Amino acid sequence: MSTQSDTIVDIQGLNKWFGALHVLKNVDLTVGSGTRVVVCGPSGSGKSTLIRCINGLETYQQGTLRLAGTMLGLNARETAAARRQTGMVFQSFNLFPHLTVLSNCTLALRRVAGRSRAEAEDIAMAHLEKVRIPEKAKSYPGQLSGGQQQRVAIARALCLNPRIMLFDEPTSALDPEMIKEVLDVMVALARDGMTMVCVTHEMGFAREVADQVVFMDGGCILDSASSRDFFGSAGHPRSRLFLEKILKH
Amino acid sequence: MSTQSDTIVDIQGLNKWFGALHVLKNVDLTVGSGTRVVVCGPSGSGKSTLIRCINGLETYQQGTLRLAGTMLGLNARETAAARRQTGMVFQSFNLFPHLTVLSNCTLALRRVAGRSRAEAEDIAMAHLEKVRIPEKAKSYPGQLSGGQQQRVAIARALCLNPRIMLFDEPTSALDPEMIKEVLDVMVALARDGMTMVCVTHEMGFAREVADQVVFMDGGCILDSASSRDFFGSAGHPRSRLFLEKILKH
Amino acid sequence: MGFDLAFALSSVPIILGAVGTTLFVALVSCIGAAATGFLFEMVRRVGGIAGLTIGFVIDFIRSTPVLAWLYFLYFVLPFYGIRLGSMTVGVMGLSLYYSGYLAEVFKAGIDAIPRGQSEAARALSLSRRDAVIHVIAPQMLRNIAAPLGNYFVSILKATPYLAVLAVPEMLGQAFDIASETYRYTEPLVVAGIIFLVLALAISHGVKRLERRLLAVGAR
Amino acid sequence: ETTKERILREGRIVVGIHNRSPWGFRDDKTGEPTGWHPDILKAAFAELGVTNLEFQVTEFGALIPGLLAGRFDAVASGLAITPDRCKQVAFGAPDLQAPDAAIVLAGNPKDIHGYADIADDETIIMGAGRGSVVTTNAKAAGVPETRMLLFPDIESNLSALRAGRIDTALMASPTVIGLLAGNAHGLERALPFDVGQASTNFAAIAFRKEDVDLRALYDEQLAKLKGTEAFAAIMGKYGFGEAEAVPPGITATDLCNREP
Amino acid sequence: MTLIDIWLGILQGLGTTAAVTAYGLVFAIPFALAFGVAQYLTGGVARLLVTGVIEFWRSSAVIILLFVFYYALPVVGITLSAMTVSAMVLGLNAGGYASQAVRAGLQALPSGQREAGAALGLSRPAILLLIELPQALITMSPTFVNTVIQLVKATALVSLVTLTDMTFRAKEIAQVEYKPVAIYTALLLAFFVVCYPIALAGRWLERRVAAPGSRADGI
Ligand SMILES: Nc1ncnc2c1ncn2[C@@H]1O[C@H](COP(=O)(O)OP(=O)(O)OP(=O)(O)O)[C@@H](O)[C@H]1O
Ligand SMILES: Nc1ncnc2c1ncn2[C@@H]1O[C@H](COP(=O)(O)OP(=O)(O)OP(=O)(O)O)[C@@H](O)[C@H]1O
Ligand SMILES: [Mg+2]
Ligand SMILES: [Mg+2]
Repeated sequence: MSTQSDTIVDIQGLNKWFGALHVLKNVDLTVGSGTRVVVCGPSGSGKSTLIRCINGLETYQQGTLRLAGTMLGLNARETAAARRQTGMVFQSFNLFPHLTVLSNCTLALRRVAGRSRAEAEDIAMAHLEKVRIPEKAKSYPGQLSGGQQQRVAIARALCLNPRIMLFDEPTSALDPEMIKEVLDVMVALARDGMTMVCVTHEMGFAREVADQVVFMDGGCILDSASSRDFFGSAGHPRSRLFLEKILKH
Repeated sequence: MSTQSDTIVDIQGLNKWFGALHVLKNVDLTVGSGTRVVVCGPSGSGKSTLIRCINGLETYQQGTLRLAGTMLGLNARETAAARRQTGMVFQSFNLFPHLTVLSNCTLALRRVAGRSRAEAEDIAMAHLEKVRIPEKAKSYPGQLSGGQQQRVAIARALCLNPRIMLFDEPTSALDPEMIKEVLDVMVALARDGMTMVCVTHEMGFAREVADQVVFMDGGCILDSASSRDFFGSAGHPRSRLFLEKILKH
Repeated sequence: MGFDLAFALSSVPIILGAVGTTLFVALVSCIGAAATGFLFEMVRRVGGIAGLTIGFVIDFIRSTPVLAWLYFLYFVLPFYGIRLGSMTVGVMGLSLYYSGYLAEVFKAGIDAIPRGQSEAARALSLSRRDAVIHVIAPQMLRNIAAPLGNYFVSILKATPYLAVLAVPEMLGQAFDIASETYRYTEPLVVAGIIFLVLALAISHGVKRLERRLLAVGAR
Repeated sequence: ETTKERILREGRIVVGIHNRSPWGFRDDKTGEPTGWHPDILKAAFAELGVTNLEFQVTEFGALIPGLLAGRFDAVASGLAITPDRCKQVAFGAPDLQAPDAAIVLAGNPKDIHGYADIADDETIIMGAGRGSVVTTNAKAAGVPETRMLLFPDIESNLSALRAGRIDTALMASPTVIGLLAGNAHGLERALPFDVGQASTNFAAIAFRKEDVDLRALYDEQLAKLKGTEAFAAIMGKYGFGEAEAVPPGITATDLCNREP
Repeated sequence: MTLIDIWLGILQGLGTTAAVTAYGLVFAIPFALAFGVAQYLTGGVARLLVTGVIEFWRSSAVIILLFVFYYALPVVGITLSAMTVSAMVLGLNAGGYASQAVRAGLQALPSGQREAGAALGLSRPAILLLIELPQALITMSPTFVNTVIQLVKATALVSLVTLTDMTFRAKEIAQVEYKPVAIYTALLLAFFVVCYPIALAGRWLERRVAAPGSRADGI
């Protein structure tokens, strides 16, 4: 849909340890503007760690990680500025339970982007409409279903107008019926040309929107292929086995 | 596989309220010995409540519920005796974190069935082997993966030699790769002729082993059909819509 | 020495006269202890030398009795040229002493907040200060309303210790009446009942507050 | 069996003290309770075979309640005889005269020589024991309450004096003598000290009101003891002299009926 | 006397402090368990009664209870030894606090634990004893340790009822040896050496309790 004109994420030889545990091993990954990347792999393979490195929630020990041209981790102020280019959506939504849906969305706009209350609310409402939930603006997260909460989380992340959206298993804490409503919103985002890195095991979604599928195991990227190649017969035997298991049942 | 010779669960006109909330409405359900019933439906439809009534974890206000011939809820001692005929597996495993895997399994054998320690351990080990996890007998639940924990929970329920196994979304808290290892154990149980009532949205599993599929919404059973009919084109429009949503993505 | 009800009643107004001092000291100490405790906890969370030092200070405070602190602040500091009024020392002593405990309460309250909350705040690029004010503190407050209330009651019950600093608080008044008349039981029972009523009132207020805090956005 | 009979039978009496030198305290070297009143009591009862004095050490405020509750048979800890106290307990014959006295920092920097000096100088803060007789006397002499700090015990008074929180601590003269005999370096008694209109206090051992016989026995023994070598020796041991001796003719009954 | 001498002198009161603490625990632990469990299990009027008893011990001022139990009760014919009164009043006060920890610990367990026990056919007492209490006690153990520290420090009050504890020793020494700086510093240190190891043990337990697999993360 959009061209891969410029690179938003550029990871080279990334290595990360938790104490003695080597969780990311020589990871290379580039994400161009407008690209959709799906990351999958067994539990504990380092998917979350990778995506959290991209927006600076985790530090790393070796390699380089450039976000929109800025090296992350060198300078606290630059890292913070670069992080504002990203929007993150977590598995467990992580909405602020003591704030209304609207306040969840306006908090960063007012505190970080320095918008006035009225401006912030206008922007937030626009995004809540985009995720089709404007009528819940005055509700608290606890009063929403899981699917609704996750859509609010997406709206909240969109408010700061990020250049790239990061999703960490956004549907895996949801009831089966609600998964679809969240995936629909994500598909719509992808169609609008949003750059995305998404950890998910929803292979239907991956097949539909992913430009590139990355398979991780034991901290390594074992496979990195176009969606067509990945779901075709090519690739690493470990990723074939994994695909079989999760597609079979 | 086995004949529906005698009835294990017999529910007639069951009604249940939580305060003002009417959560089960005129529910009728019979489960014959050796039958596998899968219950599905949207969140909040009353699936868990129904299955919890069957083993007496919840009381009800109207109707009759017979378990292996005993009316539940009339008499505390009879209810307790009838409940021993059931084995329950929860979504969140609910293993006892302060006990080893083996002690989790032997606890009820020793306290309820009055077995000696040696006897209880023999029985427990046999069932741990059945779920292919005997080597973890001395581990604590916190040291196991989710799939392993759920298999232990199944072994624990099997130890008391129940006539019917009740499953409440046994795989929905699991990582995608682990779902298969638990479903495999459940399929094996079904093949052995165990009577089962299983709340799940794993439609592949339902198609493979269910004799009967029950669809609930808003506290009512809307559809109750053989697996073939349910996945065919027949049935209630609401259950068609539901199936579409959860099969689509 | 039976219980003389008429005498007990006659002592009520005098003892109630000191209720203002007691409540004032308790209130200011609660605020002081909460503020200091929160600061301590924040420094401890940052870690490093400052964090370790404050961690030790918290444990030191928790390992010593409040009375010893009051003696120390009141009678020892002047030798180093720091002479504070008895009310000031009293409030300072109680604040400092209970700040050690409240730091622990705040710690538990913050630890109980799912980690995702602070990560979400970081992911939204909120500064540490904004995250603490707008995300962490409000949720911490919901977690700790009950233990916080317990410590407020404790602070109230600790005000009698200030008698050693010549602060005219309630129990001191009761002892004054007692030593003037040599009837101890009545004034002490009266003071005891007033303390109990105040303590229960605080507990009740905290329970209501807790319910209101929890009601916000409850499922 | 009355308390007196029990004491004579067992040869044992339980005595309450509040750990105050020189009145009744534990000697830190021997660990044994000692002091003016315990010594008097010991001497008075010794020839009756009551040699076992069992001491209970408590706070000053708990002395009378403890006596009334039957926790002790007698309080031998420097109680002064006052009409109010007489309503609660029965005092034995007075054994020591205790005029108000003042302790000041060495050199008496504020030049304090009487209640009038304290009342007149706005800058002087006075310390005293909570509920002690000196506070009443000071108030009567015109010292405003705003310039009085009341502490629960003597240590606090001395600590406050040392710490400069008060300029003088007022207490009974035997207490002052006892304190200065110890290690109270840097402090001295303000001499002379004019108490003005204030009447002198007299200390005595207290009993329960119902133990009339016990008190009578004690009075009898004390009368015999007074004037003996032994009595003089005890006086000398604590540094008391003529100023502290009780003039003849003063009785507990008189003191109890004195106008407050 | 040097600081060390004073300090050793104060430590002579350690025996009493230790005895009151140990004997106090004999009251505190059963009370905390029995009443914490009772408050968890009961409802309605019974729960009000249980709560009333807990609140009485928890919310009353300890110093007043000590006084009343030691000096007022003998008047109505109940004479308890000083040690018993101290242990009972301080113990039940601490027990009142700890009972809240027990109740909170039980309530905090996921209801799935109780249900899993019921589904296995275990009786209610068996579930309580074999499943709920062991887990609650593990999570609550740091709180219990803190209660012990509080008990140690509360012994500073028992001189009111004729016992010679560390604080009283400090005052005794203060009359022979006039050195406030040394004495109050030594008093702080004396409590510190007794309580700090307990506090460290508590921290260690806290880390253990929060150890493998038991930490809930995220939702
Ligand atoms: N904060 C941490 N401290 C120590 N080890 C950690 C930490 N976070 C993650 N790990 C470990 O790092 C490894 C990778 O974790 P990560 O969360 O990235 O895996 P994942 O692929 O996201 O798995 P999942 O599918 O279960 O979410 C795991 O072995 C995990 O236990
Ligand atoms: N203990 C309870 N008290 C009050 N309401 C309850 C209670 N348990 C369940 N409910 C309500 O009863 C209804 C049915 O709940 P139930 O748990 O049976 O649904 P379910 O079909 O199992 O849903 P899910 O797929 O989310 O598990 C829901 O509206 C729920 O909120
Ligand atoms: Mg992950
Ligand atoms: Mg359910």
